[in-house]
Amino acid sequence: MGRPGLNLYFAERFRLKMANSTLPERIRRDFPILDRSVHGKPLVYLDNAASAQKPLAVIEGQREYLANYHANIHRGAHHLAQLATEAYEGTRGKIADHIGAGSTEEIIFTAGSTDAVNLVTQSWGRANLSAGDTVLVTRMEHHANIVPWQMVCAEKGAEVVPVDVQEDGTLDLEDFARKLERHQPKLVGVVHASNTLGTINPVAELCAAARTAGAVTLVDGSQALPHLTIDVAAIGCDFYVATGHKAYGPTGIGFLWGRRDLLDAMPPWRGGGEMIRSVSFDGTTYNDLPHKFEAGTPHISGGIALGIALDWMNGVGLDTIHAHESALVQHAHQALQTLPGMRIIGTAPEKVGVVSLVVDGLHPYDLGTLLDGQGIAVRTGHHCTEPLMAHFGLESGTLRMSFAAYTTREEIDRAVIALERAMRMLS
Amino acid sequence: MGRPGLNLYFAERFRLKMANSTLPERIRRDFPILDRSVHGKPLVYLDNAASAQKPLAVIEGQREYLANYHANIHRGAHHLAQLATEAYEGTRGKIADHIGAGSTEEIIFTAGSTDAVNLVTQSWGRANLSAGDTVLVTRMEHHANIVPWQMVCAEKGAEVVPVDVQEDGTLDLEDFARKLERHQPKLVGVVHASNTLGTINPVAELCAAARTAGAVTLVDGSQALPHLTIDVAAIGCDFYVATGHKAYGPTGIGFLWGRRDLLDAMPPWRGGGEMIRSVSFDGTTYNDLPHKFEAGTPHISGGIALGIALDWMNGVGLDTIHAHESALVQHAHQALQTLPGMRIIGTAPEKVGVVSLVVDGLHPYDLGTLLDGQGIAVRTGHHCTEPLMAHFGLESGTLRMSFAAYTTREEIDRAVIALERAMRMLS
Amino acid sequence: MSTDLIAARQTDVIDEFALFDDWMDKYEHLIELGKDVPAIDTGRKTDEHLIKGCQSRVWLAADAEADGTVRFTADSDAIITKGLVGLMVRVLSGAEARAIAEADLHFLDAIGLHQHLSPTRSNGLASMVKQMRLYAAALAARQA
Amino acid sequence: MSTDLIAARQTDVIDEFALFDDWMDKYEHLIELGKDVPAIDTGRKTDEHLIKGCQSRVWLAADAEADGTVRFTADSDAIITKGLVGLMVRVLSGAEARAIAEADLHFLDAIGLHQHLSPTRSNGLASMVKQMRLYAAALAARQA
Ligand SMILES: Cc1ncc(COP(=O)(O)O)c(C=O)c1O
Ligand SMILES: Cc1ncc(COP(=O)(O)O)c(C=O)c1O
Repeated sequence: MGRPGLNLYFAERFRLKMANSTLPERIRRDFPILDRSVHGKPLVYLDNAASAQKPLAVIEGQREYLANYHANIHRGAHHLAQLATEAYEGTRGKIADHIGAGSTEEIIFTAGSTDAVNLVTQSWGRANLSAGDTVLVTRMEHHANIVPWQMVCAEKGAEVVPVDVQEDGTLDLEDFARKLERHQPKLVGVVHASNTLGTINPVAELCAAARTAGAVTLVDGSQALPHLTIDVAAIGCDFYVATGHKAYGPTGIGFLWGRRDLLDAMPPWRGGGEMIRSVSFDGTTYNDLPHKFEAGTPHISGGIALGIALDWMNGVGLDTIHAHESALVQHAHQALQTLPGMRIIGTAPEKVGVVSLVVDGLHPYDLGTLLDGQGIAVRTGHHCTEPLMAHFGLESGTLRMSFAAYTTREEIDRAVIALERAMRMLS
Repeated sequence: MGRPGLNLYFAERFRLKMANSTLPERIRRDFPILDRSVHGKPLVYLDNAASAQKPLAVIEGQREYLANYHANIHRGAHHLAQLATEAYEGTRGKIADHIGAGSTEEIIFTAGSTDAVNLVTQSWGRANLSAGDTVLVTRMEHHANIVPWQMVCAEKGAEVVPVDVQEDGTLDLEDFARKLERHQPKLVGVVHASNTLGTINPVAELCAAARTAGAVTLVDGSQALPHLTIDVAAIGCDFYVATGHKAYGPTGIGFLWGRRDLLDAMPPWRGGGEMIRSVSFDGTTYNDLPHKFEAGTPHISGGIALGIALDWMNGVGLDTIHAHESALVQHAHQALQTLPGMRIIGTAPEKVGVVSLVVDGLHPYDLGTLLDGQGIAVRTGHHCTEPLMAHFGLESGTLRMSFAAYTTREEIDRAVIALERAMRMLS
Repeated sequence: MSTDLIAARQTDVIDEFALFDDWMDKYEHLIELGKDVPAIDTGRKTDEHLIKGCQSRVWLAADAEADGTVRFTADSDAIITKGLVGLMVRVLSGAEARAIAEADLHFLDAIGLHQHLSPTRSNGLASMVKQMRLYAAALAARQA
Repeated sequence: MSTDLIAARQTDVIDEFALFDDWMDKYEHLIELGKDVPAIDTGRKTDEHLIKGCQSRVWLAADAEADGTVRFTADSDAIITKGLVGLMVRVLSGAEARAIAEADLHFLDAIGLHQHLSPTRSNGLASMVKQMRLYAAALAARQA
């Protein structure tokens, strides 16, 4: 296996380097891709909210699994199946520890946040929503936490109602309280941190209010996992979803955490191998948690590598990462404000490493293309938050820079200079 | 990128080696895991029907993606996003070519076969089945092609009816014709090759009869993809599903092929990013094929690596692989029949590389455990085909040896000798 | 033969871009072109003529001329897309319907901008070209 | 104290298996043990006592004795599982309820068979041990 060995090796390197250098210097060499160039310019990767790059430990851990102990997991009596199962199931334990879950049985592996929300809408939602019911979400939700609710609500004759967002990109808490009161929603869905605005929502407060109003709560932690310490018990939510690839892990793997009694009461969603106890044409019975919700061969290398990614993040320390990124956001805000016609979308006091912007009269796509030509990777458009863009009247979306643990101030400076050049070229 | 370069390199090696050596000799060095040992004995991996091992091209291709051009795909205006998108979408084209699909828009990426069948049951099934309808499947289906149908049929008041299997493991074609006639099923689901028996079903014939009877057809090609040349037009089915990890690709990725008019008429299943055209709280519209069915960030490395796996298989040649495996099956049948109390389950004339067996009075789990102790990886149990096991009265399932392109005669001989030893120890 | 016309125009564009070997210079030129593209008549900048890419929007209008050729006008809300759209119009507009439908459009590749034609780029350009060809093909079929 | 009893029995088993350093020899011994395990009373080999692993099946019966100890009998349809089940019974049966509930069961690890205790092994052993402990814990709680 060697995976534990590999992790120890990395943990050791961190400890040695922590003492005398700043975060990016300590960790950048763990990310081989950061050394590459694009269009002949050194890459500046500021598209981390779309997907973070992977540390060597993750890349090598996946490789090692494929080259040394790949086998289909569960039910295999042979040694490789045992090794693969232990590694994969090991991640379930790491996730449970990482987010303060009561037990590993409450952690359901999914293909990502989107898949996790769909599991909730199609299993819990179809069983619990009926005509006239309301699902309350925020106007800053990612499409992944809107569309699945629209689909199940359309089926059931229920309604999806959005809570307003204020000018600075914070949630309108009065509107939240008002709509909670007025609509008595069956479920409240809220993004922990917005992928477009960076806003960190007061999820514990929101969930407490929702619970008092009798609503079940779902928190979308896709952007929180890479930046914040998560404790589902402290948040007090009923469901929490996240995705691996934004948190230094692979794509195609994520998880749903759910309160055990809710999960137990929910019908299975996908059918197939693994999720059954016994199958016959006279009647099929289903497996216990968590397998009840996990049909078919999972993304094994992804599961294993997600565990390594969590180890890597915890090795660096989420407080360290969050402090670093907060400083970067401050720095970016300041630097950007020196440019003419610049408008930063999302200036909440509490933000993760996301800076969205528009420039008067210029199209984000043009700006993004000209940044790409200078080696700078940013994302432009609606960032899968069209209702939010409509709310701010930004039909063409924004240009978004988003940061990770390895992002440097110098990279942000280079991006700002490149942006200035792009603005000159376009006007 | 380097991926195309890598493939060329491998293709070149094949050509050089083809001339003067047999298949496993030519390709075994492409599979690093085959050199490892288990419990101090050299590994003999005969669990390929559960999951095949990965060639270096696949392992290195994934690594290269993660180390050199990882980014979230689609909608990204920057260079890395472009490279990743091209590689991922390139696989869609390779799949379409590989199975004779009319267009790439008919290829929907899924998490595997299980996920693909669930897409059909939850989208097509929920829209098209109603009370009193029948879904006809075979008694040799994998749970993945039974349970999802049971779930949607339970919801709709429809019924799942199984077609019988004969003593030698071939499908009872008379029973098929009879049940087609009697039940007038809305859908016929049939496994292309059985993962437990090895039986290759006459899918073209079955689909033609089903179509004449007015049924929509779904073929589960999970075990066909690694062994047989597939042509969905020649088969004449409406849906075809398969999974990557049995065909030398990664786990967590597979596909659904569907007839375009059916796919076009089907409602989306999972909601979220990618699958939408436009989202608002007043109404959301959906994207075109294939994206309509692909919500959220996909398993990007898996998609890229699946394309490499197909290239690898085609480089070796499916006819070569199938001929090799057929010879192995013959050899295994002969060698096993020398052992006392041996009963081979599944002796159809047309088989893929799967040999299931039971030994009088001995438990498959005991045999499998003692094979593992001798370095030989096989699978024991019901292989996710409980109804088939019940049909044969095999409550404890079978011991299954399953072969791949790299399996040698010597490995089978070693397995037979090890089995003999295990039998001696147990009696 | 207006196939030759399209080929000649592509050569023209390729020669024009050969002056720039730096990526940014090329885009600077594209932006200048974008600024100079005669905007589509405002009367035609309507939803009917809209091609919705998810990054930028493109408007395309096509007119069949009496002599069997097709005249295109196009526009975009993003200036780089507009430059690209303008190049496409410059190469194809005024050619014969059949020639447009069958044209081998290699110039974007040759000037190193082929990535903008990728359908996954979502800038609307790929859909626009598809629509130009479909329109021309339909027209050519009617003429035949 | 029957914690010591459990510890002593584990040492016993460990010593016994120390004779075999080859994997196959160890399993040979386990099989012999499996053959010798007194089968569960056929009257108790019922669904009520069945623990369904998906690879092999295990039956477990537990009886609370008047002196606060628990007597287990167990069986399996697979001989290796039966050997393991027999070892577990040998170590725990007749010990005090509390000691069973709290026992540190390291002997399978020490003799290199811990993988059989993995819940994903699906041989029913892990579920059986869980059930033994639950039974003992419930009994100990009632006694306290
Ligand atoms: C015949 C057959 N169908 C379906 C499946 C399910 O494939 P997956 O688990 O990759 O979804 C398998 C393999 O497990 C299989 O052999
Ligand atoms: C806030 C938020 N929610 C959900 C998602 C969806 O994650 P995934 O695409 O991995 O399912 C994303 C990222 O795309 C996100 O930023």
